[in-house]
This record gives sequence, structure tokens and C-alpha cells, in this order.
Amino acid sequence: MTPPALRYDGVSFTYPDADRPALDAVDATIDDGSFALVVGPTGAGKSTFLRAANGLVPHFTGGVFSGRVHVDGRDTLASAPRKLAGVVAFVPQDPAASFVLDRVEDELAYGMENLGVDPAHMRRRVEEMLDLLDLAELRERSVRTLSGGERQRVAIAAAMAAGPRILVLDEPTSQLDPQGAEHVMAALQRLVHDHAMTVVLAEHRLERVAGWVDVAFGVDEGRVFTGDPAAVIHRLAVGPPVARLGRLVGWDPVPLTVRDARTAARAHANPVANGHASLGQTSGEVIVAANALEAKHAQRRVLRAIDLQLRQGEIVALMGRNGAGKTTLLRTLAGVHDVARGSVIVDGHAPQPGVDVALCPQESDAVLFSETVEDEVRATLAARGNAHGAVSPWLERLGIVALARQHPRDLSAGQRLLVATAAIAATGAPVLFLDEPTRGLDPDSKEHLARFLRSHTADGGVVMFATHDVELAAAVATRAVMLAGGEIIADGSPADVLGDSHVFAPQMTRVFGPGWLTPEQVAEALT
Amino acid sequence: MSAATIAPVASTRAPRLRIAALIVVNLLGAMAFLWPFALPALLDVTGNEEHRIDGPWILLILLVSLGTLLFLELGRGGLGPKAVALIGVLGAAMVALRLPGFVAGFSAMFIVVLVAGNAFGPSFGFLLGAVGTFASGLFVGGLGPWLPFQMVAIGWVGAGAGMLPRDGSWPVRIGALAAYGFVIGYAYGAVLNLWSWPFVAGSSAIGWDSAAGGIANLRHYVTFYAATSFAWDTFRAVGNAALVIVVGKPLLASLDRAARKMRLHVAEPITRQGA
Amino acid sequence: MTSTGVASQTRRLGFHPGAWICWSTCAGIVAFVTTDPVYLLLLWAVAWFVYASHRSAGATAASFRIFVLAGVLALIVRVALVFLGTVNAANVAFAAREGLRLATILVVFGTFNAVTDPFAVVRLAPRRFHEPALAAALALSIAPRTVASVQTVREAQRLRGINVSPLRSLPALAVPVLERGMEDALTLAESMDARGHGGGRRTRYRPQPFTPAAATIAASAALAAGTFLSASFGGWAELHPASLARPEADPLLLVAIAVLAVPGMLKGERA
Amino acid sequence: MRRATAFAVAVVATFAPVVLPAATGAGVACAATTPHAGLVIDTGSRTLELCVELDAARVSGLHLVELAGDQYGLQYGFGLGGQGMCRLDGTGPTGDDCFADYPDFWGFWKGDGSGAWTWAPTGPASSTVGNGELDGWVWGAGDTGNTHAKPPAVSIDAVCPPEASPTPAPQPSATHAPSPTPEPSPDLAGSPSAGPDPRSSATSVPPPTAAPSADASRSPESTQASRSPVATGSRITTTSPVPTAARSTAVLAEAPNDGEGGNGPNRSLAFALTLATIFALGGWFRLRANRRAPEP
Repeated sequence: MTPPALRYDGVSFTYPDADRPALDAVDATIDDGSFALVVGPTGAGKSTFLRAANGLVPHFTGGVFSGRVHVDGRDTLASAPRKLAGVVAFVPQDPAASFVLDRVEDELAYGMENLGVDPAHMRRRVEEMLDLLDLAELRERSVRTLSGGERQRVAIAAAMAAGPRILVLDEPTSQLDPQGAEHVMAALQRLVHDHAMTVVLAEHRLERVAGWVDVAFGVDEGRVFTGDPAAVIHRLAVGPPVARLGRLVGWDPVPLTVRDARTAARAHANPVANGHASLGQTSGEVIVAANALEAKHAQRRVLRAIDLQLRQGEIVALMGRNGAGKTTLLRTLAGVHDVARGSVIVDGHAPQPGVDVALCPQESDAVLFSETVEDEVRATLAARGNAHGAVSPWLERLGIVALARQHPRDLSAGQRLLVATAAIAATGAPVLFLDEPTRGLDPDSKEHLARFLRSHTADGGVVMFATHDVELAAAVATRAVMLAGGEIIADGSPADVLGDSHVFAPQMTRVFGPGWLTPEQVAEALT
Repeated sequence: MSAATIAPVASTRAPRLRIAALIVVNLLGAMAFLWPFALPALLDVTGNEEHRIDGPWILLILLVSLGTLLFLELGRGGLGPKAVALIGVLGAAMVALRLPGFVAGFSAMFIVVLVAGNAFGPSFGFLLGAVGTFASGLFVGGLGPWLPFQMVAIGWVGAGAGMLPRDGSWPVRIGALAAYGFVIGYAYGAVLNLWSWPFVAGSSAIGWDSAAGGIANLRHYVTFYAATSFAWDTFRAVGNAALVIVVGKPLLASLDRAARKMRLHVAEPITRQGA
Repeated sequence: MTSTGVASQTRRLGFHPGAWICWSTCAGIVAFVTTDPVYLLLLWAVAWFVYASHRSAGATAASFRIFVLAGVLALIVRVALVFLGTVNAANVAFAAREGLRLATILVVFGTFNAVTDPFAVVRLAPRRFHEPALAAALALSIAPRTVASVQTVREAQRLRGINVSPLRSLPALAVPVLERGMEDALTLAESMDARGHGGGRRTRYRPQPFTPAAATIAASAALAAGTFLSASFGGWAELHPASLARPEADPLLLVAIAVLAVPGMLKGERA
Repeated sequence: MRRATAFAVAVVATFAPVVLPAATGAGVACAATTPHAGLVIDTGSRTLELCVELDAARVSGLHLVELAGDQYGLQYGFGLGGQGMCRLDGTGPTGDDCFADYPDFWGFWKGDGSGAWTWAPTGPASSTVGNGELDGWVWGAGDTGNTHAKPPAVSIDAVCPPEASPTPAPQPSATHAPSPTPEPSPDLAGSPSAGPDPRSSATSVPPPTAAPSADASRSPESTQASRSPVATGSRITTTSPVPTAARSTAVLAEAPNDGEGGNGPNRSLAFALTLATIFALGGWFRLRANRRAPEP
């Protein structure tokens, strides 16, 4: 009789310096061979729950711990994480930061070296892992040169090489484009189905994972409940757009995949008339104009023949797979990447970064350096020669007034993004670019951000944001631009552009056909 | 437990023994630098002219004694993942600052050692200085007989920064660190020149004279240093102090926060058996 | 195991770094015990030959050139210092020879840096030094990320209207870079802990074998150094000819230096 | 590739000056006339008076001693980087530091041939002596010509009788063992050339300042002068003697080493040059080959 892979018995845990427990009397059992999903809002305790599985909580973190966690029958309190390395593997959220060695092959072997695995056996194991995760081609590469999806697979292989039965992953797909995410999920499923592994993963972007898993754990305010994925997602009021639609219109069970939703839609009701009228083309003044724009990166042309005009009042979603040139386009339009050919005109002259164009980078944390949120905004105002300008309007517009006195680094990822956005918008630049603003963003922060973008354009500005998040694009954009291979391959209303794409189609489009973008739209039409 | 003292270097040896060992190996290291002054005196005791040692040969003896120092200091083991990761990340910052951030004798690399040594204590400071210097030496392809000298000297810079006050008010802490940075700007140059001095300066009024006494050699060295390095090292001294004043406070605040986040101060979790 | 042919920055080619350490130490000893420009300049030629035969694909290959320049600079400085004191032909010639010796040592180590892979050197660390060596390896592999981070932050601040060039604005650059580094350190430490760091006795994955070729290099280098040391202690050949005398060369010692070129005659091997 | 060529050329070029003097030096050695100069040495225990046959019109003070070594088996040792007098006829320090026995050292005197001596204004490496002149060396204390002991007053004719034979017999009742090979410079190893050490600058290797025999003021003045890097006098005197001094020393240094007439060193230098060329060119081809086919 094998013990359950993981068992939590009345686990409570409070971080040092924290006043609230991160886990509160948690009881949970994860059976051997299951593919489990951990869901919950940001800060609910997902990470803590995962880290308790191999004893990082409490051995690594310190703090006050009670209860027991048994992993594969072993008590985590009795064994330090390093002693459990052969039993449970842990893959952190950012694999690039977790790599210890430089070469893929060495990275895979690192865990086994620590465990003192016999060299001959180690050699075999590394080969197996290379094959299992389809990494043989990459064995001699430096981990630095890998793409996001490759990194994630290397991290998984490295965690698995020591031969654990349980694999714990913290948001494995959050940094990947849809194809990369698909690839990783397929690899994980293979581990569960073909190799009898137990996989536990936490994920924000439920639309990517909900269809793959067979059990879910909802985490909310330190409490954990379990059930089948649909029920858990239903109860947590989180989930992919199809689930949100299900909740809006009262379907039971809540659909988790596009396929479920199609079935449900057929059974319950059919949407009314084909789609809804796309938003009228805004006719504001042209602020940004790129003509026959070309840009290079390390001798390689990454943008070619870009003709693009952005008008006042527009919110433009810039889409395309990784490496399509989205970031380069934003940087070139903002005037920080050299124009190889063609021209960029902002407001009648060359773009002036930080003056008439502002860009919130992919890693928005890169701008945060002050000790309080309001100082952060004030720093921008001071740099623009407006040291005594009012800070609070910017905080109000992003809904972060309550955080004014806090240290930006103490905030959640979503809140930090809002702070960074406020700091960047405070330049007063009419043209605002955001590069992938939705990473690690909880729905609440997303809502604040969307509201801010609309108010910015209402004041006569223009916004363009690069994103993989089709659902955000569907929700806020008035226009979508699709890049591929450095060229614009589609430009028009989100309904047209996204509806036309296989990869980037939002779930509503996939269920109900072109024209349908957000669950709210569909729900309105259905009722 | 004092929040400021972390011991990423957990030693199994008795602390008193460890401190004694530390003092001995560091004295050994100091000897390695100071032999040009001490040696003539030693020779005088024997009074044997035949035993006059050729300058360069002593370099070998030095390398051996510095190697021993590094061997004992770095080989103590038991750092644990947190300290290794921190040294890796901060060492990377040193590597990254080694090439672009230098003007004459000044290298922005020092700010990392100063600040991190101050935030995490002398033991960590020494390790970071030594390991970071080694890594940056590897990275820029700067391996050679001088590397042990640099490792130990920068290790000491970090250790010294860790001995400065940490619990006082910000102006005191920054002031002390800036003054220290200024002083070590010269001291580092003066100490590091010593390894090559007997080679470079020849025996002259500014060179090492195996026959002259320690005081005379010291005078020679001061002349040599003033002639060749003083201006150069002024960049380092002023640069260190300026950097500490400008970025010291926010960086120290960052490191202090990081230490809290990484729970560097928390050795054992508290377990409560209930339920 | 077949190679995949994928271009890589960390391909292990060449010899065991231990052999190179032995070679450079021995060549350094040779340079160390003589001031005869004939021997020293021949050693330059040998170092050049070895470098040309085995330069690594990495960035450190440039260090040969840099060290040659540094050597020339050291020579100039050494000679220039003479002008602080009594200047005459003998003085200058003597200083030039001492400078040449220092320059030769630099060239030898420039060669070492140019032919070895830094990671391979770190991997060489004995078990006792596993942790500091690992930290050094981490520093090496994280450094490019740090550099990229600096560029990212600089640009991000510029796009927000803050120019980080003035010293005053440096915190806007330094703090985000450090903060990100600290987050990385946390992730890294967790990952290391979870993968059994410090769990007990380690084994090694595919340690680079000390092949017969590597042994040949080490032995030949030791032979060369031994010959020079015996000349130095035994006094059977002049290693420090008078400054103004025409330099001489002992054929046996010339052969000893030529023996240092052995690595250049062996073919690099894949580990 | 161009860099490689340049390097090869540079290597060859650096060797050239080493080999060239061998060729040109031969001419100097075959000077037609046979001038003579006197060398007077006072060790404190005995006095040597040697008539030395010169191999050039004027030779340096050091070279005169070397010639005496060749012709009379005089034992000597140079120091301070090969330019100071450490040891003569068994007296004086053995190392490189000629002031190891300070206050005693070898005082250097110039004689015009009449029997009068003046304190030498420059060191023996840069001071020259010609036909009919005398060099004197006295072991003892005293930093200036006023305090240091003088050599005995002998005229050139007393040392070198006008009818001196071309192959003079050793004059002194030689109690020392004549050694066929003079020790060239016993220990040049690490330490270093003479510089403005307060003691050394005062005497044996003083900077060639203008006043040749301003005895009283020698010591302090020369110390001052040596500290100044731009003492113009020193530059002028150093540059001119370099070629002759270097060449003649080089040529004669080889003579005792090789009885066959200098072929040995030439052969070994040629060997060195060949090896260096092989490696330089080999490296160049290697680099070119590796560039063409980057990796197997």
C-alpha cells in the first residue's frame, strides 16, 4: 500500500514578522499519480502551500509552523529540504534565476551530484531526462541562451533528474507564450501518464492548465479546499473566461475548457446575433506615425516595413508570438532603439523618451527604487522639472492611494505594476506604451489597470500594449495589431484580428465564433 | 540574536578556536604583504650575509602563505545555499562592474564589497571579496600570481566593512563607511603594490633593498608609492567615498530588506505541536 | 556520445585545466628564474604558438592580446622608473630585462587565460572548496544577467524621464538592479536547497578525465621548469647575463623552452 | 592574420639586436693599434699595478677590469646591475650589492698618467680610459675624494714601461690563483640596478654632473641630482656611450667562454632565433587554420 504522495495534517504556518498565518489549519491529501492544480488569488498562500511540500517551509523560511506534512510517507519536519531532494522536486517560478550551473547537461546532473549518485547511474539518468523532456539537442548549450519554454523544460528535467516521485511547480507557464505553455503542459502530462509521477502546480492563467489537471486545490486566505477542478474554480470565483461565462450565466458544472463550453452552449442556449458591433474606428489626431520602419538587433532585421499610425483615444493591443518583434517595435517607437530605415514621428518630431513617449518595460520592477510609493511618483515629477507637482492624482487614477506610504517592494506583483505604471505615466507623456503588463497580475489589479488605460485615452492620450494575454486584449483594446516575423500581418478591431487567429483567438471567439471577445459580452447577449 | 549578525558561515568548530585560527591565518596573510619591511629585520637577527634572499623568490613563499590563508578561509565549508546564492549574485555584480566601472585606480566593484560586507558582516564580507574577485579575475581572463593577493586584499576590505557600526543612525553608518572607503582606496593600492614592488622598482631609493632596515624600506616604499600610485589611487579613494555617499543608503536598505526576506537571521523554525 | 553540432559557448574542448595550470606555472617559473632576453623572447614565441593552437571559443581568448599589451606596459613602466634615479646604459638595460621578465610572466598567464574555459577551471576545485567554487561559477554565469539588468533599468528609467548618468541619479539604477539580484538570490537559494545542496557526500558528473595528453603536457612542462631550476640552483648556465653583455643562450635551456610548446603540438580533445 | 604576421615580425625584430652586435662587434675587436692603460688596485692588504692592453681607443672602467681579467687572471665581480665594482682580487662583497660592506667600498680614481689622482666623477661603466691613462681602485671608507684613501702615486710609465711587450707578464707576485674564466657577474638575480641610494649615488655610480672633481660637494649634490629625473647631464652621457660600451663588452664577454672564436654563442643564438621563428610562424599558421575551420 503506497502512502499518498503528499499529506497535510492540520498545517498552520506564519512567516516571521507576519501577523497573519499564511496557512491556516490545512488538511489536504494528494494521491499518488495525480495531476493537481493549486489555484487562488495572489497572496492567498499558494506558494506557501507548495513550499511546505518539500520542507522549504519552514526550514528555509523560518517562522512558526504546526501540524505535519508527509511527503511520500516522510515527515518534512524531520528532514531538511536537501534530504528530500530525492523524493520531491521543486521548480520555482523563474527558472532562469534558479539555474546553478551553466551547461544544460551539468544543470541536470547538479541535483544528483548533491545526492551522491553513482556517476555511471547519473550518466544514464541524465540521458533519460534529456530524452524525456526532448532536450537532447540542447545538452551542450548554455542555459543563458535558451528560450523561455526551453528553460522551463530544463528546470523540470533538472528537478526530476534525482528521481523524485513528486514534482511541484510554481506557475510554470506564466512567462511563456501560448505555444511554449502548451509544450510544457504536454511534457508534464506525459510525466503523469507514462511515468506515474505526481505533479502539483500552481497557476494563475487557468485557461492554460485547467483542461489538463484532474484535481484542484483552492487556496484562499490560508485555507485550502479540494475538489474537482470545475468545482474549485467555481467556488473561488477565478478561472478562464469560459468559467467566468459559466458563472455569469449560471451553467453547472462550470466549463473549464473551450470544448466543455461548446457543449454547454449547445445544451443551454445559443448566442444571439453574430457578435456585436466592433467599436467604431476612432478618428482622433495621429500622434505616432511610423513609416516604412526597419530596425535591427545584432545585425538581424527584427522589424521590416512597419507602417503604423496611432491616433488619440486608441488603446492598441500588440500581439504576436515570442520573438515576433513586439518589444523592439515598442522600443523603436519610443525612441530608444535605433531606426535602421524609415522614420518615427511622434507629435511632429522624433520621439523624446520620457517626455512625449513613456514605456513601462516588461519587468516593471526595473523602475522602482524609492522607499515609498509616493516618492516613486515624485521622482518622476522631479525628473520632469515638476518637483512640487501633485502626486495624489496619479495614485488615484491607478487606485493605489491607500499604498502611498508603503515600500513598493513590499507590495504584490500586481500592485507593483500599478505603482510602476503610475510612476511612468507621471511623465505626462501622451503616448504610453506597456510591454506585457499582465504578468502575475491578479484580476483586481487588471481591472485597475484597464480603467486607467481608458482614462488615459479619454484625456487625449494613446496607449499601446504588447501582450500574450488575449483575454486582456479582448477586454480593453480598441484595436489590435498582430506582428509576425517583424511585419504587421493584421491590423484592425480586436474582434477581426483575434477572431481570425487560431493561436490568439480568445476563448469566447473559439466557442461562439468571430466577434465574441469577452464573457461579459456573451453573457449580455445570452440573457 | 542580534539581527545584524548573520552567520552564513556556520562553523562546527568552537568559536574561540575558530577566532584564534582566523587571527593566525590573517596574520599570516598580513605577513605575506609586509615581508619587505619585516624581512631585513629578521635577517639582521641571524646576521648571516649568505642568507640574503632574492626578492622574487619570496614571491613564491608569499603565494604559499596566502594560498594557505585562502585555503583555510574558503575551505571551511558549510556555507549553505543562502550564502552561496548571495555570494553568487553579488559576485556577479562585481564581475559586471569590473570592466566598465573603472577610472584609473577606481573600480565600482568596491562598492559591492563595501556595502555587502557592511550589511552581512565581516565573515561574509571576506568571502564575497575573495570569491567575487576570483570570479571577476576568471571572467576578464585575469588569472595569475597576483590573484591571491587581490583576493585576500579585497576580502579584507569586505571584512573591514563588516566591522564598521551597523546599528547607528544612517548618517553615522554612511559616514563611517564612506570614510572607510576613502581610506581603503589608498590602503588597497598600497598593499597590492607590495607584491610587485621588489620586481618593478628595482633597488633604488624607491626600491626594495634586502640589506636595508625595515624603516628604510618603508621610506623607500612611501616614496615609490607617492611617485607611482598616489594619484592613481586617489581616484579610488574619492570614488569609493562618493559612491558610498550617493548610493550607500538605498543599497544598504535593500540588502537589509533582502536579509529579512531571505530569513538570513532565522536559523531554526519554531515548531508548535498542537492539533 | 556524439556531438550535436549545436554552437555553444561552453563546449568542452582542449585539455584538462589541471594540465594548463601545470603548464602555466612551469612556464612562469622559467620566466621567473632568468633575465636573459633570449630565453624570455623565445618563451614569448612559444606562448604565442600554444595560444594560437588552443585559444578557446569564449571571451577570455582576448586576454592573450590584453596581457601582451599589459606586459609591454609593464616593461615600459619598469624602464621609466629608472629615469627617477641614475640613468645610464647599464641601468636601462638591466631594467629592460627585469621588465621583460615581468612581461613574460604576464604573457604566460595571458596564454593560460586564453586557452582555458573559466567554468572548467572552477569545476576543478576540490570537494573541500565546492561551495566557494560554486559561488564563483554562479557569479560567472549570473554576470551577463546582471549586465543585461543594468541595461534594462537604465533604459526603463530613461523612458520614464530619469537620466541615470549623473552620479546623483545613481540610486535609480543601482537599487532596481540590486533588488532584482536579491530576488534571484532567493530563488536560487531555494532551488539549491530543494535540489539537495549541502546534503552530504557529493559525486561528480562526467569529470574531465586527465588524459595521457594532459599528462604529457604536465610532464613536459615540469621537465622544462626542472631544467631551469637546476640551472638556477646548480649554476651550470648563466641565467642573468650582465646587463650590457650580449645575451647568451645555452642550447639545452633553449630546448627546455621549446619543450614548453608541447601542448601546441597535441590536438585538443573533447571531454 | 595581419596581427599574426605583425607578431612574427616583432619576434624576429626583437631578436635582431641580440644577434647584430655579434656581427658588428668583430670589427671593433680587430682594432689596429694596441694602446695601453694602467690599472692600480689597492685592496688594503696589497697593491696591484697592471698594464692592460686596450682593445679600443677608449674603454670603460669596467671593461678595463675585464681586460685585466683576461690578460692577468685578475679576479673581479661587478654588481649594482652589472655597473658597479663589488669585488677585486678577492676583496669586496660577493653579492650584487657593492655597498654591502659599507662604509668600506671600492673607491674609483682617475689618473692622468703623471701620478696624480682625482676622484672619479662618474661610475666605472660610463667613465672611460684611453692610452696612457690610469684607473685606480682603493678599498676603504670615505664617501668623497677628501676622505677616501688615494692609490699610490705611480705614473703610467712606471706601470707600462714604454717598451712594454704586447703580451705582458703578470707584474705582481701573483699569489692569487689565476682563473681562466672570470666570473662574469656573480649575482644579478633579482635585485637590481644601482639607483640613487644615498650611499651609492655618492660614489661609485654618481650621476655625471658637470663639475668633475668638485670633491667637497660631491655627496649631497649628487644625491640631489639623482633624484631629479631630468638631470640633463645624465642623459647626455648615457646615450653616447651605450653603443660602444655595449658592443665592446659583448664581444669580449664571449671570448673567454669560447675558445673557438665565438662560434658557439652565435650558433646557439641562431638556434634560438630559428626556434622562435618556427614557433611564431607555426602559431600564425595554426591561427589561420583554426579560423578557416573554426571547430571540428
